[in-house]
Amino acid sequence: MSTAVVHNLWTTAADPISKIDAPKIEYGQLSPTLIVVGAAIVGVIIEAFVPRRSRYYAQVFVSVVALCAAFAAVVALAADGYGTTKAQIAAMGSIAVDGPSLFLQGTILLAALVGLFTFAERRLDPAAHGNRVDSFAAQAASVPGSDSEKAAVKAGFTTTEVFPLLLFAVAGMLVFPAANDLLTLFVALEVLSLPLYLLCALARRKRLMSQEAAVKYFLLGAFASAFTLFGIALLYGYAGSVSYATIAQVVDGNVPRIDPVLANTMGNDALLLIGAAMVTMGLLFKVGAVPFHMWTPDVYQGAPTPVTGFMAAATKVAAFGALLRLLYVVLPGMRWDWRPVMWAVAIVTMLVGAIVAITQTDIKRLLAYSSIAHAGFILAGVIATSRDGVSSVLFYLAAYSFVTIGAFAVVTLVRDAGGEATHLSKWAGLGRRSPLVAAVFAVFLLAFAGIPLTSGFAGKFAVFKAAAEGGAVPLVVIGVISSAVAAFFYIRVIVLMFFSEPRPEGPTVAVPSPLTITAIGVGVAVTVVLGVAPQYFLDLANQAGVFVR
Amino acid sequence: MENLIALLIAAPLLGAAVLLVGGRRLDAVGHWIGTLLAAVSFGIGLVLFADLLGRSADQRTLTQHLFSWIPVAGFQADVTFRLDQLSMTFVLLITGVGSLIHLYSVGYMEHDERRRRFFGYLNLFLAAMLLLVLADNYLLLYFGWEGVGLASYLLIGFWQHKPGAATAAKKAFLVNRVGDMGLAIAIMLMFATFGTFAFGPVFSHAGDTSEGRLTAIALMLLLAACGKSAQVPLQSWLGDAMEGPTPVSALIHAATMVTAGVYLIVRSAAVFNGAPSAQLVVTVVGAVTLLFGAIVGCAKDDIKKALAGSTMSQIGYMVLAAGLGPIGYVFAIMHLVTHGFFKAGLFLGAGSVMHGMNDEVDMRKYGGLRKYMPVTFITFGLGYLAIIGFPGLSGFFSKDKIIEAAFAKGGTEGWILGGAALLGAAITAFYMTRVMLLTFFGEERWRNRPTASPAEPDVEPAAEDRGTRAEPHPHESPRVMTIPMIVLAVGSVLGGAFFSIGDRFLHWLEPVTGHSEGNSPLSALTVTAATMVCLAIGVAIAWAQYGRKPVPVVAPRGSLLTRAARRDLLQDDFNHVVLVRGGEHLTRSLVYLDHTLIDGVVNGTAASVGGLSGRMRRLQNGFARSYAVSMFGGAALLVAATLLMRAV
Amino acid sequence: MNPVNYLYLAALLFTIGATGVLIRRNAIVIFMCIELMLNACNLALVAFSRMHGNLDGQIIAFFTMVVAAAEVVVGLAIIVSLFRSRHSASVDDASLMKL
Amino acid sequence: MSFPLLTATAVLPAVGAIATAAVPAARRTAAKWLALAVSLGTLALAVTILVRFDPGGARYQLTESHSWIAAFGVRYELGVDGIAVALIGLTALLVPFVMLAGWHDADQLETGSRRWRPTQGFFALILALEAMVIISFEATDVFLFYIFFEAMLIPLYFLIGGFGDRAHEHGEKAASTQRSYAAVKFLLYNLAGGLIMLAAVIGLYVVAGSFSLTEIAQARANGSLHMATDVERWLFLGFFFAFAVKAPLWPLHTWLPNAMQESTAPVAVLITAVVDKVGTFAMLRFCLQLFPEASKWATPVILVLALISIIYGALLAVGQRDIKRLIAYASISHFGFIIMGIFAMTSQGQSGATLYMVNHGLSTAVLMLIAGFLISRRGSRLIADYGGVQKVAPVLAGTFLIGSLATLSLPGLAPFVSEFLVLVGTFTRYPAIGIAATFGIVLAALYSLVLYQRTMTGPVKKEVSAMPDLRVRELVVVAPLVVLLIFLGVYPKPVADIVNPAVKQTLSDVHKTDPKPEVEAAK
Repeated sequence: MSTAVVHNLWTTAADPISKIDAPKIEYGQLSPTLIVVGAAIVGVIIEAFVPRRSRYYAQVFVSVVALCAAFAAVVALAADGYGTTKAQIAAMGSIAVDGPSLFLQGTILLAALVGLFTFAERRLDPAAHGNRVDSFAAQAASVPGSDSEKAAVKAGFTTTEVFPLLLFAVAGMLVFPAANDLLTLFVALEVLSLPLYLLCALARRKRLMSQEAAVKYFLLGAFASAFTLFGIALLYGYAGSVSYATIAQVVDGNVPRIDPVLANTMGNDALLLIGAAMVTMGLLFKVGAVPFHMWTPDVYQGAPTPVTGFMAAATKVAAFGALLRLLYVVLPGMRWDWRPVMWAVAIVTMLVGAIVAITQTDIKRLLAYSSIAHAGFILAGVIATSRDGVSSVLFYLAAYSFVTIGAFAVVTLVRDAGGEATHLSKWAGLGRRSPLVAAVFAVFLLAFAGIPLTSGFAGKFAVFKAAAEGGAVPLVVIGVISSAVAAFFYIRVIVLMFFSEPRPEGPTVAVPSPLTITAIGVGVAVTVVLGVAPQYFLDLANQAGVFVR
Repeated sequence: MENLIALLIAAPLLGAAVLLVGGRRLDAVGHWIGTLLAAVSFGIGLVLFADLLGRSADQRTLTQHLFSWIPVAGFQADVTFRLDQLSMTFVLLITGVGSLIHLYSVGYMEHDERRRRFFGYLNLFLAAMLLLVLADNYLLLYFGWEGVGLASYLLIGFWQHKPGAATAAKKAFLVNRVGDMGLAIAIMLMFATFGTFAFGPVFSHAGDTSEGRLTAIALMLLLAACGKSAQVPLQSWLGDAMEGPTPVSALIHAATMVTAGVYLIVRSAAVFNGAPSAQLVVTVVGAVTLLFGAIVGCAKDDIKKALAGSTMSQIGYMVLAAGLGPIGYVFAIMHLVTHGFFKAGLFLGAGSVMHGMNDEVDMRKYGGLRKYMPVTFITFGLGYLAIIGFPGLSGFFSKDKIIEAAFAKGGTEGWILGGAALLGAAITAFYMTRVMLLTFFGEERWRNRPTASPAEPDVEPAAEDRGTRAEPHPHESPRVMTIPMIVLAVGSVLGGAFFSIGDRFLHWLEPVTGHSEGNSPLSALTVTAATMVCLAIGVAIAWAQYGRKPVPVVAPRGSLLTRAARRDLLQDDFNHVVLVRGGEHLTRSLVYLDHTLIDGVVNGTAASVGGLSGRMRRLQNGFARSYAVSMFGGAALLVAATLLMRAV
Repeated sequence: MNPVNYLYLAALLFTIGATGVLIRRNAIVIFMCIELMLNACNLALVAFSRMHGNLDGQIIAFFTMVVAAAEVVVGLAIIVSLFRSRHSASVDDASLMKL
Repeated sequence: MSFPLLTATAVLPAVGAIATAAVPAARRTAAKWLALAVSLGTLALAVTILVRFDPGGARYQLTESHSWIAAFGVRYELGVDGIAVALIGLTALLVPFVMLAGWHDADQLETGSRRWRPTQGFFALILALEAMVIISFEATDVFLFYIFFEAMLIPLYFLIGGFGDRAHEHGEKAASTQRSYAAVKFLLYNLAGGLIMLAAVIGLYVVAGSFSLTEIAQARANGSLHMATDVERWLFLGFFFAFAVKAPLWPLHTWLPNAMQESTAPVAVLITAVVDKVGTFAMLRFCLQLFPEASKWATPVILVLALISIIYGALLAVGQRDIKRLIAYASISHFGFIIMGIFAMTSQGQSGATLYMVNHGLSTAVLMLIAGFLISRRGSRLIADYGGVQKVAPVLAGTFLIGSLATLSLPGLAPFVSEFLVLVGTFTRYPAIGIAATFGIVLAALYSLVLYQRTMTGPVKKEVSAMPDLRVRELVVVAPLVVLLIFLGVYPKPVADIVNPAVKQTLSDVHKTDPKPEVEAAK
């Protein structure tokens, strides 16, 4: 080829221009994210400069303040009408500030706050050498069982880096459902994933399992995000843009001016379909839908329980938010293509999650599978492709996340010599030894099972109703059947706790600090309130049920 | 005057309530309370009777409405009583005989610590029986019907510590339930047909419906009658019912309750008249039963069982008569009343004998008792003459009329039925003579015999009697027991004549049941003569067999028929094998099925889901790379599916 | 040259990377395969960017590199710590949790 | 806005439950008395409802209606018709007796620990159950009903699984495992039924756009709401399945024997006498009113199933060796009668069925509670372990006999009235089935009397020779029920008058009229 052509190759794009106009950023509308990110950076600085003994307090303080402030900002925005009337696209079209994103951001922030409390809990483990310790490794770098580790423990080190990590993850999660172009989506995905990979590796007890969980999560996560990225590339190739709005237009086929290249790529559906499928796959991986679920049990089991709780709750919320936006904003034009596929995924997810859970013997794995089943239920709502569908999913996510955190918080309380006693056999007769804890856990289990008067039932009813109205009656029937199956193993745990004789060498129930108590209390409160009087929150979700284009 | 009717029932009901709820503090006087209230009821009955007599024949139906029992749209069951000649007859019989037997029981049950309860049950029975005969609609009748069933259940099983008694009681109730089922279905049919089951409308509309319907109703009523009156095929319970105290056998299983079936048929005359084929069935049942009972009666060595057989047979006569329609209704009731007298008398006599013989029931261990218990001997003897129909005594009149009526049916049926009735008369004469001879004549077979007594364990818990079982000291029963026997004896002697002279009874009852003279091929005289001949033959054979030659204490093996008859003509064995055993097998296999099949299906599904879970669980093998494989495959599937969707 | 060829190449690289992830045991190698997949994506992006004549794709490519770098930081940290405690970088050895 | 009587009747026991649960461990006797007082208060309120209810008046009375979950179109709508009033009365009446009967049932579980308070739990759970049952009788909003229909499983589940008979033939370990098996079986059966119903409930909403029973029934009546035939049938099946599990109808019955066998007598009474009635009640109120056509379509099959239940249950009762199992199968037979009466679609049948619900509640209560007293004395549930009790404990035996006689529905005792009405009502429309069902009364006599004979009569067994007769507390429990049995057997008019209008309404909903008597029809 001629030099001119070569020259063109890298100059065409850049015509000479006189001045660069700065991008217009609506800082106010992005404030929640910005606050959290800022706080995270502050946290890093604290790690660098604040003396070790006071880091913990500083970090907890900063994180709490940041999360509360961010939540306040979300509320302010919502109150200001950004959720409904003034919903718009900010930051040069890369962030959508609308009902769903605000609702989900609020949920994520609250979940993160509650999760943070469990992170900060220091009463459960016996004090090592007079130092209160939390459930994270004294020094992640030191080899398990090595002298350095012992030294670290003796010195009373604690990994206070978890707090900034948490905040970074939260920042990613805040952006994820709000992302309005594929690039932001991808970046947000990585920003929320990478800190989680690390957090998984930081357990104080059972470190080998923890590290294994981290590796699995990391490798599979990276693998998935590679797929996502390739999908993004293909979508970009198809539409010539990464902005949701543009892609949607191209998909619908109503583009203002069509240049020949675009016309060419537009003609090529394979790009669109494969690309959409791959991006969706990346999101399905995050929500833990079958067949991309296999990381879930292992990671849930291996990760430090507070992290598991936080991850199970917040990640699902963020990921479903992103999924909703992708399907409702970008791909509504091709829903006849993706709905059947999603049907299949939802059905398989519900059934596999429910059935495999029956034979689990570890409480954390059990909850992992239950979370898979729930992902299936939520997908049923996603498929509805109606405003009700959106709002039902939003409500379900809110209800589910608090139950989850609460449940895992309870798991952290039941301990024996080796740390948390997660094997089910050890839970036998817990109801006799400490009725209150058992009762609370029973409440959570009943909520998972979707028994009326718990938030679980309201949510399940909402999504099934939406699905049925969307014409997915068979889906509802299968959902009902699988929840009958699922009910079995929740009940099994209750039987174990209340009706079987306690073991003499059974676990003890640690007396937690107000932090965990708050976490659990919030969980119970939300479960009951959303179960008995869900009206207000349903309205909220309903108002928030509209995406901005 | 009508308002007195309720009191008839109220009195004994009150007694039952007081005695059963009252508790031990009434033990001392309980029996007198019971007797008194029975007598009160009888008194009221007499008053009402006098009142009825005072009215003209068509004014003799009194009704009393108490309250609405079951009010549901279209279904009106009221508690209304109807007192007419028919029910009046029964009222007098029930309360009269009832009072006497109450009195008798005072003596008979003297040593029983639960005597108060016994009288409570007796009063309960009286109340229920009166309700039965006074009810103005079939549902209320059903109430009384099951009520007497309950009373008989309680009284048969009164000595509950005897397993035999408890079983017999249960058997009686169950067999009766089968009959009750018939009554229930009959009532349903009536409701579906007439929209009501009150006597008045049903009888008046009986003509409006098809004969088929009437036949169905009639047959169902017959089924009920068979159950209550121990007619073939539902007769099996009566023999076992003799486990109960003898007064019970006298009152319930001879005089009153067992005749309720006859009452039902006669009461439902309007229905039966409209269903000739059903009537034929009734007559057949009656004829068969009267022979069946008689044959069984011949073979039994247990005095009460022998009498039970005879009861069966006598009721057979009544049913036969009732089946004949207007020709026979009156005589059925007449025989019912006379039978009430003499059979009750006979049972009381038997009770008195047992009382004197330490409750020995085997007649082969009696003999020559006439000089030890003269009163019993005479009253029993009179009853005996009455039942075999000795000229002049009550049985003579009533039974003779029935035989005449049977012939009067006319045609071959007439001959067959009449023949059966005659044959029955002969057999009756035989087995009653046998009873008489074995008990009161011949050598005293109860002397110096070994202790081993095949009889039931003693009925009275008083243990000291048992010791002296070896050598009984026959003695006359106390006054309180003999008086009722005497009264009943008088009744059985004079009753028939009193009723028949100038057809008193006929005119009394006719307005209710209606009556028609059949056209008998034989003159009344011929029939009577024939009856006398049969009677003589029966007595003669019996005398030849038991009067002249000594009777072995241990029963000889006997002919095939005898052995069959001893076992109720194998009818019980049939029940046992077919119903009891079969039922047991059925239920056992059902229990098994319920567990394996129905439960199994459910548990099976659960298990299979569990198995599936276990297998799917193994896919989670812990290797990151296999997870990646599933992801990769999943992604491939996703892409393929999406493309496919667009393709199709 | 037809720009589609670049896409074929990208797809090829992506597949190679994916296959590597599936068949190799060593965590580091798996990780490198993932990097390869990311770069395949970059290639595709740049190619498309050129086709459409706008810079978005190329910008994303830069972002991808940064993200990849970040992943390397995190990933290596985790893998190394695993290696130190197990003295093996084989992902198949790390299978405490299963079923 | 008048005083919300219906709400109060449900809320009082609910609050009482919380209060009882809150009583400190040391004061467990106080907890018992508190619970008893609350249940009596509830009874008083129920009586008030009975008084305020006007049989001739509007269909649903004392109605309350508040917005609840607008997003689901769910309203908090209460209202009672005659049927509901009768059943609320039954529930409120039985609970105090049940409590008295189970006065000491939880004591054995006391470990003396400060946190573990089984007694408080036992009584609180009973009250909670009562609250939920009552509100499900009152609800005229399908969703509201569904919620409590499901929720009542939870307290009952803990009652079954947590509190068992003091003694067991295979020892305590086996007992606890069998108990939890029974509890889980109970819960899964009913949960499965409930979830199927959930699908139907959602479907109903999609079709009708409302959960209000009155609205939907009205819309169906005036034709403004049309349901496609197959849709209606599917929805009907969804509802009916749940109710048939609860009722229970053959072949969905197998949970009942286990549940009743393993739970203590009072709880067993709550199961059959109260909770299962919700199932039959719901058939009458929801299946027939919401899906009249489908109900008629399904009638033949349901009648046959009911017939099977009657005969099958009775036969299995005969074959049982365990007193409580026997009573359980007897109940299955009786529920067959109830369901048959409901679907015979005649006024006799349905009035009979409703009366049957009440009467069966009373008779089972008597029989089961006395059986419980018996079992607690001897420490065995096996019939074979008893004999001659009548001799040592005449009062116990006498009342037990009355209970048995009620079970075989002897005239003069309440169940007879209802059973005969059901039979007649069925016979007038389906003669064959009516006749076949009458065999049930023979079998009933068989199992009742066999039970009585084997346990109470015959020679006195050594183990029972020292058995005490009914104590005062127990007499206080049994006597009133027995009196009520007799009274309602002789004079059922009061209940019948309350029930009849409601039945008339229901029949008009399904457009059915009683068949004319043959004589009139001929004219």
